Amino acid sequence: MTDIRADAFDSMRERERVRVEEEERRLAAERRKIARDGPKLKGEKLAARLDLAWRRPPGIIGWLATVDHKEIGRRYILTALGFLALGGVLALLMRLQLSKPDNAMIGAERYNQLFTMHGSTMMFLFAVPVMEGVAVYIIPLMLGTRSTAFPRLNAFSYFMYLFGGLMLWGAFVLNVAPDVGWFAYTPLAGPEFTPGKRADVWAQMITFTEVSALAAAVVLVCTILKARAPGMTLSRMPLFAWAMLVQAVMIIFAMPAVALCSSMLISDRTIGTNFYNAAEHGDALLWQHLFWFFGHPEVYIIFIPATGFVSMITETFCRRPVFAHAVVVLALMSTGILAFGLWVHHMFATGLPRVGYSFYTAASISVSVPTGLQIFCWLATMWDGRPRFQVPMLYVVGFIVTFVIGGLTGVMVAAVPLDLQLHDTYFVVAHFHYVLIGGAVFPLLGVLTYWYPKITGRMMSETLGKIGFWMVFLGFQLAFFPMHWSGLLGMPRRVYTYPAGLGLEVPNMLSTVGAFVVAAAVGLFVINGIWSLYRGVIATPNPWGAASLEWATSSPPPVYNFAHIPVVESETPLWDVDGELPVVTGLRVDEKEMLLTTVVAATPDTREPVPQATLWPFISACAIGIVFIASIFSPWAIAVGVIPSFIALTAWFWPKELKRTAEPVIT
Amino acid sequence: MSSRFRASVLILAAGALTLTSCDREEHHSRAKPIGETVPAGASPPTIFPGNSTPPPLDARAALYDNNANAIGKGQQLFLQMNCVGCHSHGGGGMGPPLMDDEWRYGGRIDQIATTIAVGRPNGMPAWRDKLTDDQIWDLAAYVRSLSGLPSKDAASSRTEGMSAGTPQTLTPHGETYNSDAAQQ
Amino acid sequence: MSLRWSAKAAVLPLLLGACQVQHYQSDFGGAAVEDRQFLALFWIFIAVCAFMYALVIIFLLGGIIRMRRLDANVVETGRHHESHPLMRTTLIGWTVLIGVGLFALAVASFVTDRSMAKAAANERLSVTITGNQWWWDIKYNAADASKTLQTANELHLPVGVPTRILLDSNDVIHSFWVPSLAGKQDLIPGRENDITIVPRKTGIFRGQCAEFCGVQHAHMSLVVVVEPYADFIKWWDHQLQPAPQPTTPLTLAGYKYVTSGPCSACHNIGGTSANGQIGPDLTHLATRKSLAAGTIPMGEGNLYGWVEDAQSIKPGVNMPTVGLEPDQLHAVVAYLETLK
Amino acid sequence: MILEPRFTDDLSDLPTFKFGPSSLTWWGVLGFMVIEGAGFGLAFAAYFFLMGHEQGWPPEGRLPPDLLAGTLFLVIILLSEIPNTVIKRAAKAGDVPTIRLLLPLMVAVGVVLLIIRGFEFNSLNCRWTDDAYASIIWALLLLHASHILTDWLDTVVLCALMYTPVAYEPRRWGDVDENSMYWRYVWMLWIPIYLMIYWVPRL
Repeated sequence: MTDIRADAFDSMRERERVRVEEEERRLAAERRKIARDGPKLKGEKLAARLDLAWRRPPGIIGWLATVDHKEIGRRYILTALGFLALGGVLALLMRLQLSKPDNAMIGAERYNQLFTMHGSTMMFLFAVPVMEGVAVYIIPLMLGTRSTAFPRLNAFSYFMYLFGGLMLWGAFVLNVAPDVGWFAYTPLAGPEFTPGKRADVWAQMITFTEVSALAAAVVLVCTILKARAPGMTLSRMPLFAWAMLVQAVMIIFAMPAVALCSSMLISDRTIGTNFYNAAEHGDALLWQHLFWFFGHPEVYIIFIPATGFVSMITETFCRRPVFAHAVVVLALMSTGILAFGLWVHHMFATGLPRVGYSFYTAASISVSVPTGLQIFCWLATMWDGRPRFQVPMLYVVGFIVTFVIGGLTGVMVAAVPLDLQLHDTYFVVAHFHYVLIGGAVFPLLGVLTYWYPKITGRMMSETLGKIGFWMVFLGFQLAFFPMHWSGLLGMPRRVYTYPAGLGLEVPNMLSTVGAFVVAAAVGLFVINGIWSLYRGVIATPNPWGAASLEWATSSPPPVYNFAHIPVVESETPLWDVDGELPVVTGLRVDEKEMLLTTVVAATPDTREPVPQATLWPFISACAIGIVFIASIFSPWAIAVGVIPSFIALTAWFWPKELKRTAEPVIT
Repeated sequence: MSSRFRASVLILAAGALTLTSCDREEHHSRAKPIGETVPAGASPPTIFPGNSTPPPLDARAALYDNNANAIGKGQQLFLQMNCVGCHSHGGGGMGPPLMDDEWRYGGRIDQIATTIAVGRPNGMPAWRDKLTDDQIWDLAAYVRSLSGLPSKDAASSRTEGMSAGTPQTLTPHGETYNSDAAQQ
Repeated sequence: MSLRWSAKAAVLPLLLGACQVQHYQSDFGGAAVEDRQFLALFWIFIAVCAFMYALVIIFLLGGIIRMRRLDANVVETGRHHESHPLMRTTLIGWTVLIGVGLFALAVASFVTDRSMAKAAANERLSVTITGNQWWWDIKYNAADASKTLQTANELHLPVGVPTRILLDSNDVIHSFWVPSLAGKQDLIPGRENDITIVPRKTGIFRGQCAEFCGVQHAHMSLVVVVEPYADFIKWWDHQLQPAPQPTTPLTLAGYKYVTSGPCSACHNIGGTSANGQIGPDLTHLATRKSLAAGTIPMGEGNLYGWVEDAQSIKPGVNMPTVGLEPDQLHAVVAYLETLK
Repeated sequence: MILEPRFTDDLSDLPTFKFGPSSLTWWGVLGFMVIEGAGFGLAFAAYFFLMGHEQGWPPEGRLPPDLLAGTLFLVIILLSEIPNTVIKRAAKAGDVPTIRLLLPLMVAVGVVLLIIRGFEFNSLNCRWTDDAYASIIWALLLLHASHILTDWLDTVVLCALMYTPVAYEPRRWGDVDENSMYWRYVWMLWIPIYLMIYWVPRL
């Protein structure tokens, strides 16, 4: 009996095998007929066919369904600059309230909401996303490829970020804004001392922005490791790509810490767990350890891309590659690793054992060595090159003058005896604005001017740019240098007012004036951006005469970035190419396809189909967003919400038509 | 460019639609207290026989009922004024349980406030002299949240102190988990 | 470039000259061993950092000044892959310089830390400060229980005597910080922190809570009075006495109202029936220099304002608006002023 | 003035899919495994941080979780590695019939495990509101339960996909291969969690 069933089984397998072989032969024949780019198909004809294959459907549906990294990058940057403006307005209101002692312009509760929203907006809704946005736009162009890896995940990441920002600012409008600080220390942020939903809204905003940042980090790591142009070995990779690789890996290790502790805070506040309840064996310091384990790498996650910006601007405007490329790369990596070992310097006043503190003093001081080396390499590049002080280079000089002051005050607050006096005073407020505005916003303004022609096809105005630089530079010094002084005079942070007679009147008034000058300068930058969109000089593909690959394609680049994938033979490709750009050919023309290369040597490895535009990332972001918002009010929202989210994610993964094609296509 | 412009106008319009500010989170530390809860001397009409309509709700009910900050302050006062001594954490003991929905003297917030202010027979002290109206109404808001009358999400899930119920892990298997009132 | 330097140079003296440095609440007070050692270390760090900053600016200016020359290693001259022969050695020199400089600073910081701990070794006075939302509960611990003193918002310290302050909190995290005396330490519920201060200069100083603790974090300050040892003992013994009995009919009416009304639910007045433990101790309220945790100076007008309507001075404070009639208010304030 | 292209070589015969680090989704799955690993690592750190405060762990008088359900879960999930390895090898070899045979088995194993997990929550002998010990144990078990659930849902979708003609595409074998790699990661994580929940309180 068994053998009949056995051979029935064999014959069934036999028939299956024959059917599969016959289908293989049919597909192989079809494969030979696919049109590919190359010497036979190039120039205008190739451009038209590639544009047809890569273009997304028009209209609102297309806008929501796009997976083009350039469109998503532009959206990230514009949304982040919008939140910068909103956060800046909050800063101006705070400065008005603090302009004179015992001011009654803004009440205590409203002021606490203002500084919490200012901190959270700047750190979570502006700084990290704008660096992600610039990277998502520029990295594929700089690496000489046609798209990021996982473009749908990229679109999903933007929508999660947008919904997180809208939820936080929606809550602000509905008078449910968090008022416990961007750090939300328990037990103040705990269920007893912040009743209602304020701290839950903050914690859910963290969940949104952290999911978005992690998704974007995975996209960037995979793009940088797998999608570089052939020949671009790791040692020939531009410094901005190195900076984004280090930043993305830091996000992958740092963001889960804040995800875990904010989820634990929400569960403490809604279902009554006791993680941070000292009376029930919990510990208020557990929150501080987990938050700052994320908190300190977070500020390096914001700063390291800025070092990438400075390296690219310095290279182009000094007309030579950055001095000691390997030293800068090693400095980036060691900053990234050291950043995880020094979070306790935020907790010097919490009474942990003093010997442990001296370890963290040493670690915090040592993390400034790699950054000091990078500063040396930039200065050496200027010394050895012929610097042209156009607007981006001015911002680099402004960065060096400002950031080094911030770095040195950072070394000062790393020492325990000094930090016990300076911690949580306006001295620290001055320190971190020097390293964040000086260290990240100045390079960002410089690099937005630098890559503006590539993104929009027009140059920003040089005169408006120079005026804007001097205003933001001098306004910044006027606004934040006096804060060192008010901090030393005993003004603690997060106070909505201060008594007269402590000598704080003059520094605070100067800071307020300076803040308005900085606001005017940022306004001028935005006007310059909008005006140049219509009136700016038409940009050539390489207006600055730069070396990296993003300047090898037109401004603004076509949907498919490069007609043929370029080949890289040196660190500074466009400077070492004698008139003709070496390229490889053979990618499909009728469907979206990109080239994957090996991780270290970047030799061509496989041809990867690029997903079509699809609405599912947007729909999944909506479904998961609703689950996050509803889970503020009841934990059952998670149990119920898993179903629609699972359906949306499955539909995202499920191929549109279930038949085999000559070469795989992701629809 | 145009579709992006249209999208941004749409978003701006939605943002501008500022809904009425949610008053559940309103801090209202008023300077002047609103008038007396109960005119001195008059006993509150706590029982409404069949057809007579209940008196209109006091003006302050809207400020305190289901207001997260009032409930939070009430929770702290409940511990500070040692209401726990008789009512324990709402499970009842010498005093009646407050978590159930039987209210001898009325379950509306103004009735509970009156009960706290004038006291009740069988041992409920009069707090009118010891607590101000503000505090009495905060306590009343918290007591109502104990029985979950207003929406659950305005009340906080726990205090920063010892948790009220006995840990389940101390009760051997099989016995149902119940509040410590039954334990005593 | 010169414009940038002159602007920067103009701003600095304007700042320093404009405000005379008060020693009442500032890191430059130097009224205790800890703050003096802070200042010493602070100036060492400022000196080393200024030197390093000068080096960076000189290097930067060098790069800017040389921008015009023609024989640079740039793309235009085809030598962009070469670099100045001395640059490598300068890099190594720079690294060594940074390493040595930072190592020296780390050692200086460690030495200062150890000497602070040594100076505060044998404390002879123990005080327990418990943080509450927006005021300080101060308890002087003594060997025999009858001598322990409970007061609030005003800390008296004997000059020259190392005092160990134990820090705890009843609600959220606060931070005890008197800049003229010493660095800050957090008051964390469920943790026993401590700080030791060795005052060297007598005088009145002001401290402020330095960890965000809620709506009125800005008004949670305290007055610290450093006085000679004899005066301190006289102050302590006086504070131990119960509150003086009211004599005039007005203060008697005030006494009656305070002990029977809502005040007694939260406040404790030694020697009377008012023994609430929730609010600050008022036994010798009139001897203190400030009201509402250092927010307003002690005075009859301020007493009227605070008792009548605390919310308008410190909105959101836990002291409720009692709603006194004018005559009751006069009586209560008259009685409070007798609590010397 | 875009530079004229100089054609070097033609890549039209490059494969469209390779197993292992050559495939993009392999790096994507690795990225998410590292993210979850960082999250679990910090949850373990929180567990030992809270444990560091106590004289006894669990706090005095608390009963540690019952062993039965957890150990049963461990045994079954370790046994499930056998079909998992067979599926992984079949995926590498492109043997679709074997994959179609064993994936439903993995789905069934997933269902059994989820049911046992329900009993585990019941055998913890504590409610998450009792104290920090109970909260962190419930958190660890819930995190791993969500880990099992997401991978089980992924296996269900993959199993459905393998029953369509698309199953003969090499990319789909890569998906099956990575799903098996992820399943290995799931039970590797269960071992430290199992020890922390069931055995550390008994030390």
